[in-house]
Amino acid sequence: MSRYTPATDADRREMLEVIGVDSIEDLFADIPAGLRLTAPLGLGRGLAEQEVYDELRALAARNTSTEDEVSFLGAGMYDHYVPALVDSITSRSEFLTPYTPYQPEVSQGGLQAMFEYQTAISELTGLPFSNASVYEGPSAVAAAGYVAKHAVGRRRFVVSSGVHPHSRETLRTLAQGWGMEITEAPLHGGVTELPEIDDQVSAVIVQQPNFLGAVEDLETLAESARQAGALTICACDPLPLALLRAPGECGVDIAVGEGQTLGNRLDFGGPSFGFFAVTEALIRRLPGRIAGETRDLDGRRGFVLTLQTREQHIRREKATSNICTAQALNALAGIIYLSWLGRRGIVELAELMLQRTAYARERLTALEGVRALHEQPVVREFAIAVDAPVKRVIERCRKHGVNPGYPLGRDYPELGEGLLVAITERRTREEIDRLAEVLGEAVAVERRRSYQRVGS
Amino acid sequence: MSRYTPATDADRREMLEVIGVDSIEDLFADIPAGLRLTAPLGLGRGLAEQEVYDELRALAARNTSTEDEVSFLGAGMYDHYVPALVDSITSRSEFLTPYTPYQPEVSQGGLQAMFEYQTAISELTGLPFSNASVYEGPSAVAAAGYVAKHAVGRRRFVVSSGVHPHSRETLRTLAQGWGMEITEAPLHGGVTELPEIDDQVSAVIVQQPNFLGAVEDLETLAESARQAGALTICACDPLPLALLRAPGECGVDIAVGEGQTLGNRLDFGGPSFGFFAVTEALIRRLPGRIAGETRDLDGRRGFVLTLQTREQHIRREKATSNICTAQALNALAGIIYLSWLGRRGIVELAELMLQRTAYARERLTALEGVRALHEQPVVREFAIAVDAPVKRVIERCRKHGVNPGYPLGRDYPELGEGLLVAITERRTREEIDRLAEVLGEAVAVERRRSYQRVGS
Amino acid sequence: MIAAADDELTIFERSRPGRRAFEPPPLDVSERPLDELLEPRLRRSEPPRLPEVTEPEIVRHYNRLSKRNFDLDAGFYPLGSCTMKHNPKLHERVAALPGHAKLHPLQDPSRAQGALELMWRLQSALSEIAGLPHVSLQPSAGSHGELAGVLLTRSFHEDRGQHRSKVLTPDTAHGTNPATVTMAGYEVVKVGTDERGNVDLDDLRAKADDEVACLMLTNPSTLGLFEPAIEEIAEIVHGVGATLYYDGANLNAIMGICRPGEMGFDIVHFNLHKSFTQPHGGGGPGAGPIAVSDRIEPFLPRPQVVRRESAGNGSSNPLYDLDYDRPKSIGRLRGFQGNYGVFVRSYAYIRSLGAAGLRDVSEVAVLNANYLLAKLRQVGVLEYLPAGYDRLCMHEFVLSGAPMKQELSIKTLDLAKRLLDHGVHPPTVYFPLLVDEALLVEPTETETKETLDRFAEILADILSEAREDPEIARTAPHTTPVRRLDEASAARRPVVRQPL
Amino acid sequence: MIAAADDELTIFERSRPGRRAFEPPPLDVSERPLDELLEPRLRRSEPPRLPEVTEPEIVRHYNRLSKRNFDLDAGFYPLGSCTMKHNPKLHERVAALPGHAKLHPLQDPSRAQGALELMWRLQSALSEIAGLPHVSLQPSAGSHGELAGVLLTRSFHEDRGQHRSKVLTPDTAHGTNPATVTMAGYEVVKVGTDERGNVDLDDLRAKADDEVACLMLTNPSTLGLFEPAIEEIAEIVHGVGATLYYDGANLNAIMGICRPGEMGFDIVHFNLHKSFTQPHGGGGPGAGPIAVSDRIEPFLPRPQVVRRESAGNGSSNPLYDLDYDRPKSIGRLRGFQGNYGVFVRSYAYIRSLGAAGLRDVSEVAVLNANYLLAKLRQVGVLEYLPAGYDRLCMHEFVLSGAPMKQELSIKTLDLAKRLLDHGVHPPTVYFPLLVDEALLVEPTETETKETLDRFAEILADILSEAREDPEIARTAPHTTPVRRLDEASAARRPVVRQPL
Ligand SMILES: Cc1ncc(COP(=O)(O)O)c(C=O)c1O
Ligand SMILES: Cc1ncc(COP(=O)(O)O)c(C=O)c1O
Repeated sequence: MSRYTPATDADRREMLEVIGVDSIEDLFADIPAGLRLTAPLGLGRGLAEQEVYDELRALAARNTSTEDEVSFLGAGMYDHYVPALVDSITSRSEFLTPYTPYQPEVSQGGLQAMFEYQTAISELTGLPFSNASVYEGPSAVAAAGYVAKHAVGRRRFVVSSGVHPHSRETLRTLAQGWGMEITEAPLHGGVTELPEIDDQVSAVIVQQPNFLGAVEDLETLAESARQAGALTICACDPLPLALLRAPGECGVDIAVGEGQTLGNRLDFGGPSFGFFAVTEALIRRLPGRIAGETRDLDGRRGFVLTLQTREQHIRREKATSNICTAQALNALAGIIYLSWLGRRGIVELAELMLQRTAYARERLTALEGVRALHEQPVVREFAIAVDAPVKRVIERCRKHGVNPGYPLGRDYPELGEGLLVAITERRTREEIDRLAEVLGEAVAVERRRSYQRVGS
Repeated sequence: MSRYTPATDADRREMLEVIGVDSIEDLFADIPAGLRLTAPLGLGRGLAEQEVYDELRALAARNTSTEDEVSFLGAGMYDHYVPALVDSITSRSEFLTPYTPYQPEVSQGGLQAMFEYQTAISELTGLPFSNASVYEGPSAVAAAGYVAKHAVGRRRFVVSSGVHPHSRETLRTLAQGWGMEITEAPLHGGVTELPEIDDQVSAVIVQQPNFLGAVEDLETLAESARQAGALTICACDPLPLALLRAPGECGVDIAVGEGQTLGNRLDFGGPSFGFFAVTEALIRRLPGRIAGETRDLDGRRGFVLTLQTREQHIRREKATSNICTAQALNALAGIIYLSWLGRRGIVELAELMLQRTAYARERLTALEGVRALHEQPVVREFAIAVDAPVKRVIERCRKHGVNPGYPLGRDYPELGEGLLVAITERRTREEIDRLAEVLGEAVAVERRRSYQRVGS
Repeated sequence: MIAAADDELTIFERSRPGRRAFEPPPLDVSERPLDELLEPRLRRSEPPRLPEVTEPEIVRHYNRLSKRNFDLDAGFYPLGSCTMKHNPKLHERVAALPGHAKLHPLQDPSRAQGALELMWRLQSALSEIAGLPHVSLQPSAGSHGELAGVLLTRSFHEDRGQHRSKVLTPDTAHGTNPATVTMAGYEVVKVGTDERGNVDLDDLRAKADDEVACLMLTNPSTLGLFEPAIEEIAEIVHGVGATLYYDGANLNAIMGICRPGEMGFDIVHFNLHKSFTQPHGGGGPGAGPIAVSDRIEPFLPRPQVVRRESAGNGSSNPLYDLDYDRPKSIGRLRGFQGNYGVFVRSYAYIRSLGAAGLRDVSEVAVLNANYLLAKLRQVGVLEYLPAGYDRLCMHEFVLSGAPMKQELSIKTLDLAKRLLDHGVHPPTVYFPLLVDEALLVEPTETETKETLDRFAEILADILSEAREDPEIARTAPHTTPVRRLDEASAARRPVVRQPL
Repeated sequence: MIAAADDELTIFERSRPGRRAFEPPPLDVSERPLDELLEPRLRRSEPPRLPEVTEPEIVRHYNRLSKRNFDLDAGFYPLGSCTMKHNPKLHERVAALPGHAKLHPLQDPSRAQGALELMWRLQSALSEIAGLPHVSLQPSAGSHGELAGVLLTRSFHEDRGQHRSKVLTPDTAHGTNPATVTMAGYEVVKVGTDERGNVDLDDLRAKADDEVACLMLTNPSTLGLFEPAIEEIAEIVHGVGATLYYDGANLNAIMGICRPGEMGFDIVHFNLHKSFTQPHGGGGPGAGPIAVSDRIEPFLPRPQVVRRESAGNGSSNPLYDLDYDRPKSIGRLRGFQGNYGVFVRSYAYIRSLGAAGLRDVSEVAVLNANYLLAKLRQVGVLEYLPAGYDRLCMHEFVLSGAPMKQELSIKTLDLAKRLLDHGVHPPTVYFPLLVDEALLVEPTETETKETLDRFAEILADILSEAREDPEIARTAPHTTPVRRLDEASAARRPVVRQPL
């Protein structure tokens, strides 16, 4: 008996009688006696709802959220404003609680939303076919690799060092299973150096804008891949795509990306969703669910899960992917958010970021002891280096309630004391000015400290 | 054009054309030119959604909520735990956004919930007829007075001083309109002294438990009212009613009360709801909406607003009340909360409060310089007096994150440095112990201070 | 109790002994015998018979119930006089912030500065919109604001030694107006309406005497018409020393366009749940703040939110406070400070729109109403449902179903019920009383032109259907969870609770 | 694009140029020419053609769409293998707390101690439930957990210098199992099932050789049956040096009753969206943590949440941290640390229930399934829909629609569609593949006996209706927003986006 389990003692007695056994224990007769636990699990007593609430609130209070500091953290997930209507719609039990729409007649809501979502992703990426979502950005990159491996059948990927380190690592993990090799194309001046692509390459994988915030010359990269008979996979940040040439227009074959920025919470990294769009040639290799239009018996428009013969539940070991449960609710948030932004709004939002990012970049790189890590065009994020130990500089800024960004050291030790600074519509000029002020001071203090240390 | 107003410029042009006028201004031709504003209102520019959110969050941050301190404030509204399912259900647009159910065929959800609510209130109060809600507690007391005035027709109310000061004042305000006199029955030893009730009294009005937390001898009070031909009105706190004799059983004619504790937020005092239940004799004098059972054309059970001939939209100047919009959503929260508590749970909750209140009362009154203001039985709140300026004592406690309760000075100057301390299921023993500690210390410090002042 | 199908059981009918959704936190103090804490004589013999159900059952029960409601987020809801405009979702988010939602009403003002400042700013904004200098947020709804207003009028006159006995209301007035007058101890005197739908000035002049305490007026009126002679009306009323009361239910027509204060009104109530987007909740909550002129101000309800220019503690910040020291106040109208949760939403709305946005609201509300009226004319609906008054309307308009009744044998009620089958909420019906078989249509500004066009088409379709077969409308609705309900027998033998 | 009625338009079909829901905050820096910041060559020629709509239109559109979904809060949803148990509302509340929901994934661990501690505690709880000492929360769903598990197996063998080529899966396995095996670069070898529904031990023995890297097993199996010979199976598998993988989709049957660790499993995945109440969201999100034995631990994904006994900064509090220093790790499986929002909900669930509550969950899940099976026998349903295996089941059971198809001329699909007309979601159909015309029924523990009784009655009614007139079921559903949909033509000529 618990607040979630309705069977009363009387219910249990009656039910056992109908079954024809004496006790619930009898129902577990197939379990070898030696395997049955004799002591309760070490999980303690169940708590009242308010006790659980208090505990979870206490845990939350020990996290510094974007409401608790002025945060310039990005590097793959960004502090965007999620409009209230997203929560209001996605919290409706009709969207929140159903399973994958296996019975389309009672799932038109979810299926139509998927279809709308696919349309929006297709518009953003400039590619004709989108699936209904995959897990998240980095695993989408790996999943794209899997598609390319099968489509092209060669043994190597060339991956730009400008691709998110998590994506590169995830690809490496999964490629172990496929027996693929990976070579990295280094960055030069902030963007991917045009790599050598031989006839053993299945795909060239790049990111737009890349991890250092720089806008890549996608078209040139895709063209050289095409000439070598390889596919181009591009991981893209969807909001800058409001301004940037669409991957599809640039010759990209598979565009994937992290969907968090489209109406999803930060949630310490998940759940969000990954999007996945391809050229016509690749449609039957797409992983995951796809909603498609059709008609019912009366000729009315309706939507179904389509092209299911790609999938694990039909094709089993021959499936294009093993994915089953994906991120439908997060993708729903995505299409609601994109409808909220709208055709003009998404451009305005991107331009606001562009302008503020330019402003912030100018302000910060004008500081003593701060320099740009590259001069490439950027939309919403840029990389700088500080002339002092960056982690100490960060700590110092945080004492003033400002989190200046993501230190690049772990992922790009070659870049020295790098810092990746992200701007969204949430970061006002006033906050950027404050960042400049505290960062400038922090760098100055730390430089003095190290001079003193050197001096002493 | 705004985010909420869909008419585009093109729409406007087309619409004006169909109407046959040149401009929107023309539509306002009936407004005398001299009255038309020529300058914009002094309200500034409209803000983006995120700007409004930021502003409202900044305002919220300047309030100390029950999440920000350990609060023993009560005195009419209490810090109870509202289970998550209440929000989850009441935020559904089907409950949140419709008007009063004037079209019952598409309002069965709201109407059935009202019917269920009325059943629960009837059970709690022990009276057969409940309406669907009035504004809140104190105005419910006044509304009950209006019923009694009409039912009995005499010119005076006798009101116990144990009735919430806000209720007494609201009654006084409204009684101006009815030309009624009000006399107060003082408290003695914490409970209402049996008042003299002559043949000019329409109703005796008491509160259970009274403002000082004491359980009144309702039965004796009601009996003496009945003997004098007057009605008894009782304002009750619904959760203690799980343990206390039901007003209906005690001979009360009208039971009203504040519904905030039943699943509603504190919300700095509103919106909540007032409940209102009466004996059979008074049903046609009830104010406000009432849901009643009936059948549809096919004989299926359904619910409608009933006894509407009492109401303003039918009876106009002869209506039993002018109330129109009431507190349907808050009453819905009430019935959901009561279903959540359930028959056993409401008793367990009340008993938990009873035990913790007894513990707290014992702990506090054992402190140096603290004494009980009465020795009557209490359920969830009790009154003490401190031997030091109570406001200073409170301030001192709050420095330790504890809000010890409500000072009685404004409402009961005769009680000296009184403090009303409320306990709910949210206040643990640990928190009560902490209160005892900081209160004891605060009183000690303040006593020392005043001795010193006297001494100096 | 009538038996019901499984999916329509009440929560009480779902109860099974022993089930529970609430589990109490453990008792953490040493338990004392119940008899010692509460003598048996004070205790009830049996617990209240609340339902015994688990969380999944409650959730499913009320979710299913909710699906038996029509709501504004599901379709067009042109309920006249009710201003069923979109309720922005942001408002629910900000109202739920713990700093607002979990603020105790007796929190010391020094620790509720955000709430008090919000209230003060809302007061200022409402004052600006009404064109009257003082605001009290206390009343809980429109009719509560009316009661406040008439009691203010009473105090105002009494303060000047005058004991007047009558209050004037037009015959178009909403029911709450006359009901309020009675509750405030006055006699209702009805004023007529002329053939153009305006207050009959001659009748008004005839009835305005020095027994009259007040004229309560809705402007635009409940017919959706602006009183062109409002200045003259004010002169007549003030001429006999009475106050002029503005029922603000129809404020959505004139925000930023003109102001009751300049029209000569002394007292205005707002319906924050109409013009200012508090969701209606199936019958509340709302809030009915009032704005008043200087001469009424001394009598405003207590406490009043005030701004003191310095916090006094050496800081230069203003301090927001509750002022109880109002000797002439009519006193409290309710507990605590009013429906603060509603204030949060309405304040957010005003900030979202700003001056230009608010004016645009009213412009489009009036545009939409006039467009819909013109469109109904275009598609031939007005032939059977003529406009009550043949002129431009404000934010709503009234039609008469009398010709339809005569020529097509369906009543306004039938038309309304048939609309339900089309997924549209009917307009207000049989109000105002002045118009035979009335339909009062208020589209609001948040509806699209496409929706208005579709509504016009649906009305035209229903009328042509009725021309063929009036029985369909007469027995409508046909697709709702229940069919027409027997209201008469419900009132005759009221069953208002479940027998247990 | 097929034309649709007004209430079924897509959001793109509702778009009108110039409408907007988003209003940007004002540009507060001095504007620089676009060309200067981003050369035209890098820019797109035309903005993405997203819909142009206002907030009220979006809200109404998706609200209406939502009403075209069936959901768990609306009715019984006995979808076998999916554990459609009630999703407590508390979980949504706690997951939305800003300290959880607005925590950036790259927040420094020192400022995310609450989140890391929660993850650490969830790891410990899952470890306790599985009976295996180490947990990684990283995988995003069940099949992602499977992939992690088989990659762990690969690393485990390779670390020992072994290059095995095959993975065994029973013929009852869920499709994700063989699909995963392929993705991990192994060959699938199917193991048969005996006539009682258990793994065919002889077949297993025959196929278990030293090329076998792993046996993936679901226990209880997808037939809802517990493998009585599980210990022997483990012995065979371990005997050839392979690992034993536990597909945890059916964990709801055995929580607190027995543990995969003790059964001999090396690797277990959990579906937090099944046994641990993450709402399914119409197809995710979920999470698929894995628990492993000591010998597998070195290969776990990176980073791993660890607890360091002292924060080091003089404090005696433990410090929770992300450990990247795992040289043998298979590496990352995704971005960041996993689906934290899911962890919050599942952790809350485990805390709410505690040890006794969790065991009760499984007891009642199994009781409900066996009761429903017995009830179906009692009301005669099993005559046409016999149980796949005539024995006690665990938390779900499989029926065969073959006799029904032969005798009543309706297929399992028809029965499923007809159930929709009764407001019930059908069980899983045509899975497992082993049973002809299969129906897999999983009632879960959060359903009442009344609901189970009613479901049995409905099935009986549909069968007797089919005896009279099979056409009704064959053309069902009749009351849903759309009727049966043409899936074949959708796949033939896929239209997967709106032409604009
Ligand atoms: C014209 C008019 N006046 C007054 C009221 C009463 O307002 P409330 O329901 O807020 O009490 C209404 C409500 O419908 C109304 O339409
Ligand atoms: C037995 C079994 N294994 C694995 C899975 C895959 O789990 P997921 O959908 O979380 O990837 C499922 C899901 O239905 C399942 O039933």
